[in-house]
Amino acid sequence: MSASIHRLPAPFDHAPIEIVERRLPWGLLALLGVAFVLLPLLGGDYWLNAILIPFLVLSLAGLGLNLLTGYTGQTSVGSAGFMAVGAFATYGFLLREPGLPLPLALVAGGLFAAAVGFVVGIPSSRIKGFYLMVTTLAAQFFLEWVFVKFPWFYNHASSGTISAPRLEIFGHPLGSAEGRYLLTLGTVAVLTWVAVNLVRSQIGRNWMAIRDMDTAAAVIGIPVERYRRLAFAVSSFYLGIAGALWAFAYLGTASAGSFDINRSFQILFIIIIGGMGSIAGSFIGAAFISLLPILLSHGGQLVFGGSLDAGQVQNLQKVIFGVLIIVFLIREPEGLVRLLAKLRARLAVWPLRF
Amino acid sequence: MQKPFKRSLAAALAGLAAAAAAPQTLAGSNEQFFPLATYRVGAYASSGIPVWAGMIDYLRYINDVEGGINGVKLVWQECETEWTAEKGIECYERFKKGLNGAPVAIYHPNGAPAAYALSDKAAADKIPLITLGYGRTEATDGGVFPYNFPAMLTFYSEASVVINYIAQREGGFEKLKGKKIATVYHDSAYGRETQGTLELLAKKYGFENIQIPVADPGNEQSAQWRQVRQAKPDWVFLRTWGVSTPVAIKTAARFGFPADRIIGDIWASSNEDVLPAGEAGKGYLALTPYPGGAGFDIHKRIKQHILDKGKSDLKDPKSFGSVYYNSGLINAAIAVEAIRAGQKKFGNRPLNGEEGRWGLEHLNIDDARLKDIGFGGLMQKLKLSCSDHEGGGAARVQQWDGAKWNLVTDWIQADRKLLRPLIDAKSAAYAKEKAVTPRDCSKA
Amino acid sequence: MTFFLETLLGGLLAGTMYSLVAIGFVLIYKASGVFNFAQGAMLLFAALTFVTLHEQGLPVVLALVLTLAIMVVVALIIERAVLRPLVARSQITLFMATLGLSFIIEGLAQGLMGAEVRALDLGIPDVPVFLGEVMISQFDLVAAATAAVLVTVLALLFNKTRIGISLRAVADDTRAALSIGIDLNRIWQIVWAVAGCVGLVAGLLWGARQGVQFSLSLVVLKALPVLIIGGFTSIGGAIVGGLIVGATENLAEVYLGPLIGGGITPWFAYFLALAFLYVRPAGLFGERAIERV
Amino acid sequence: MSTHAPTPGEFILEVNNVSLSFKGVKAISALSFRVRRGEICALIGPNGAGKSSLLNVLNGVYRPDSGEVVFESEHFRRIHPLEAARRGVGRTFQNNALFKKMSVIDNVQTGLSRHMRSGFLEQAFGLPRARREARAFREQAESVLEFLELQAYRDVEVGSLAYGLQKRVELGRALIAGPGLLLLDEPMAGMNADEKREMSRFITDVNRDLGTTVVLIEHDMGVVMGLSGHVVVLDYGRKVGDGTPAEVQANPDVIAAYLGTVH
Repeated sequence: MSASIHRLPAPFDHAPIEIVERRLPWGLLALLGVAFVLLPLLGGDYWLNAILIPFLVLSLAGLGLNLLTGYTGQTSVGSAGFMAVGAFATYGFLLREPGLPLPLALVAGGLFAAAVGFVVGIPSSRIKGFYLMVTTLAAQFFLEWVFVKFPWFYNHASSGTISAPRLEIFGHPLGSAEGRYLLTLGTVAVLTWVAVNLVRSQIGRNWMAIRDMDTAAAVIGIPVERYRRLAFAVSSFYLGIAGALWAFAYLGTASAGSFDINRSFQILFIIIIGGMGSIAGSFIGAAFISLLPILLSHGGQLVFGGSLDAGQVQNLQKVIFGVLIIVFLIREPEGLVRLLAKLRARLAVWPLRF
Repeated sequence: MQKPFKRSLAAALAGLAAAAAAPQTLAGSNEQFFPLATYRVGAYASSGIPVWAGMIDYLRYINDVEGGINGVKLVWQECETEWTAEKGIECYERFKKGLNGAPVAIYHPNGAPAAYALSDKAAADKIPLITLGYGRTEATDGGVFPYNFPAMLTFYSEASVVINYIAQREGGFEKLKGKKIATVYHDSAYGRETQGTLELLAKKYGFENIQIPVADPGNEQSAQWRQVRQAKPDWVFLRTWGVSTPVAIKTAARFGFPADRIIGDIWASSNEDVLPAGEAGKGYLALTPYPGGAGFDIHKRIKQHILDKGKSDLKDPKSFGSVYYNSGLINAAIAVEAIRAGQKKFGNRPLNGEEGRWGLEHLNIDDARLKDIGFGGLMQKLKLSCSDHEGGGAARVQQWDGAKWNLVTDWIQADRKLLRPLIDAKSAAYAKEKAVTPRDCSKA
Repeated sequence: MTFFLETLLGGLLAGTMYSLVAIGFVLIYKASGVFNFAQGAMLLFAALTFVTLHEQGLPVVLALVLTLAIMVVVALIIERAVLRPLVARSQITLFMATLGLSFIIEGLAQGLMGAEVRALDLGIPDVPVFLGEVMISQFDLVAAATAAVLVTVLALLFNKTRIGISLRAVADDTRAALSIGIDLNRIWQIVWAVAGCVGLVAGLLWGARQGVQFSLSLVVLKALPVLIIGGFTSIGGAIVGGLIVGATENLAEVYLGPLIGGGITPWFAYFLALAFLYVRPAGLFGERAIERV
Repeated sequence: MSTHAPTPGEFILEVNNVSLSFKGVKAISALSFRVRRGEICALIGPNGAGKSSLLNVLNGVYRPDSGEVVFESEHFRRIHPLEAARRGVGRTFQNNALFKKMSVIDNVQTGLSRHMRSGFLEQAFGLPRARREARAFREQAESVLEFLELQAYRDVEVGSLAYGLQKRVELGRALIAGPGLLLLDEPMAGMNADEKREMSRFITDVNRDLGTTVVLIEHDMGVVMGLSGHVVVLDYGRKVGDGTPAEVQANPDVIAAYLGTVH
């Protein structure tokens, strides 16, 4: 049949694509340069440990959830559960396979999370939308319970916590703030690149098709159930690796409690605020959600000094978050990323440009 | 796609540069910085709030009345952790470099998650952590954990104290044989920490050791207490935390289990734990290293110099002398005394973390000293060393009469020799897993 | 055998506490198709307001009335500021909005009235009574009775009054209801107000049991499986769902728990809910929506 | 009513007394008809005659209560939508079922899913084969866009397009997979005369150039008569007429049942 398609007139120009592909790298390279070279040099412990590393990990988690929710349209509030799987699995591999290099352990952990995600995704063929969310909630609680309950997962430490084994890649120790930062950044960079490939591929298009209208997707020959489950698996893979990084590159230790329901909500907010169905949105949302609290409490300290009741700042913060979420849902359902795009559009027509 | 991301990141970084500038240090001041990682919001805020009041009031008292520690004034700043590890780390990173040149000698993580998350970081930064009544029990072994101080009472000792108290009540250890002791615990790292100890003690004394978990948050416990009722234990050791404590006490009453046969642990021993239980809490027993009550010497002093002068951090004066308020006092006092000890070696100046640790490891608060600082009866003798980061290991049992706590025993000492092997085994395992070579404490 | 009976009975009674929370959800879901995650926060807010007012020295009745008034105002604000702008958006969007809402309410509640735990004594004797061998908690009996009264009142409200009838009309077919001139916004206001009052009742009972503090808002997580089982659109379902969850949860913890380590209550109810979802995707009493191409 | 005996393979599609009902309400009752390979067959009939339901049965969105569908001389009790697509049944919907948040070209490309050969990892890591395939897909989409004169809108979000254009995009999405049988549900609904003329041109081109068999639902008798060589008339789920436009128009039942009631 495709032969007959070729009887149709030859392709029109695909200039737009060419432009897109030619334009992208520069901004990207500059960004990566700053991230990989400048920040480690100028950063300092506080920045790396307390701001950049968590920001990157949350971005990765947001990215993972975005693949599931933003691109495939299946809301999940079980993200933290999958993060936990990744963290504990990676720990297990490093502990019981001492020879295993860190990157492989991370991937293995991710795959493990992916498998769990796949299983959780199985009902998605029968249960839809809001009810599916309940499945993920159940998974969240169940996984939390598992990692509290069975000491094997945390090597029978009576504290129930797992702590980072020596982080090193092929002999280079990554214990320092810079090391852990670079490990995180590297992982996030690679996985982001993969995600971009995916969402621009046929697979990505199929996901979005299912999101926008699943019946039609089936009618034009997209195996809806399989792609739904695939989305669950991929998303969980990302979340799993994010979880491992959260535990080892950021906290340095973790227990089931580090991955509770609130973390799941936090990640959901990241993509609501940042932008559903947008890679960049995940990063923007993460930046926002991890920076706002710090800015607020710093601000609080600067303004009120020691006399300030930190609790009130926190309450205020909660309110601000809540308001923002609602405002975004009402005014800009596509999140900050869309907002910024509009801003750019405005700047583009700004007289000074011409 | 990347464009907006870059843009916003740039903006965010710019915005932060200003904020992050705040804790930068300028050297050479004669002040000692006390970072306060607090939790005033979230599920556990209600237990936290009095603690900070106690700490701040004591620090203020040291400044105003004693003119600081040998002339070194104390400064402090708060940072909200919501009892979470990540915010705890953020606060620690913000504080560890000190405040305007005033160095950090001792850090209170205030919260188990943060304590675990910080234990390695702190060792790397050479800042000692005091985790009074929480944190890694095996950190008692200062050889492996040079910068962790689970001072005064670890969960192991706590369990031992409870058994010793029960033996006391039953009239001797031999009477324990065949008794049933049920532990109702918050199903978490904290809750399970005593299981090994109780097993050991159960073997040693021949009582039946029943473990019943309560899942977080634990606001519905009929199932658990129905199990208790079925098992008909002689005593219940209650190791809950936050809301699960009052619910436990109430539910126990609903199932007709007498409150005076329940012994709460450190984290189930405060006014905030029993007040919500109302009537049901009458007769409830609890062990504590920092008994409640405003009758101690230090309270008289603080009342005179701080409260009555309206300088107190307490929002609700009712909780003056509450268990958690007193724990704040004791936490602060230990730090202050450790710095004093350190100053003996390093001179009367602000100390850094390493010097702070030396101070802690040479801390020796005997009865005489307790009397001078007004903590007699409120706080136990405390002698720390390289090989023993716990010291004391005793607690008193108090009973709630519906309005206040009354102490019903003197200090009950834990059977620490018996437990030490457990601790050494765990610290050794940790050393192995993390490939750390223990310090030789005979040289320290 | 007695023990089993006791567990079952106790479980059923404990279940009514869940039902109390669930009813609030059902009301709002029926009228506006919103799964109101903020219900838990409203619970906390209501109880906290009441206790605070009471501590200020107001007599119980006055405090109660005042709190009710406040809850109504809150409902009006929510309807105006959150629901109206989001009308006709997807369920998930609305759900997320209520997530945000719960943040706001919790923040305000604790910011304004403090995070300290407050004792709340309703003067309900909380000592066991015996039916022959079987032991029951008086408190639970009172809670169950309250639930019964509440349901009767609501039933009357919805079956006898004009508001109730127009509410049912809205629930059945929003467009039709609008076409016969029913003011949707007003219905929403009323329903949210009623839900707020139900929240107060539930908040007081739960508060009396565990003290009034932040973790009150966590009971929302208990209500979700109840709703899945009972269906989001049926008050009767909420009751039955609550009973089922309460009973099975207790039986599971007591009989199944010891085998697999106990502490299974947080997720057991959800797994039960999933099982139900598979068999009856719209719950026991929920009306099933037909998918249209 | 076809005048002479069928030769095997002459009919691409046969419907053998298919019945369908929703909650007891009959939508289609014992309906049978056949579609010749390469023809344009129009289903007409008043609203609620069961036309759309029939299309939904044909590509498996609905399961008929009884009867069978024979496609490419294979018998189906119920064909699953996926299966139908895989066998080359294309479909557009009455009120467009496009992927609203995606660009025009992406929408069209989704139609190629069943031709996708490169695996997950290949696409994830952008390996050569996946790249080649992506380029090929894009070119096919480009040529379809050009064929349907949609290049101008290639990167526009479909949701923001005019109704008529959306119909065209949906046609493109069905077309790109190279279907053997194309089911069009009111492809010209809500169009003005010019748009209708354009659309009919596209349909005839598809039918002629690609040899695609078309089954379409249409109300505008003028259009139908001009477009299709074979008309099936439905009324209340029953077939009341089947034949060439001329035959149908002459058929008294049809006049009674349909033309009579036409507005």
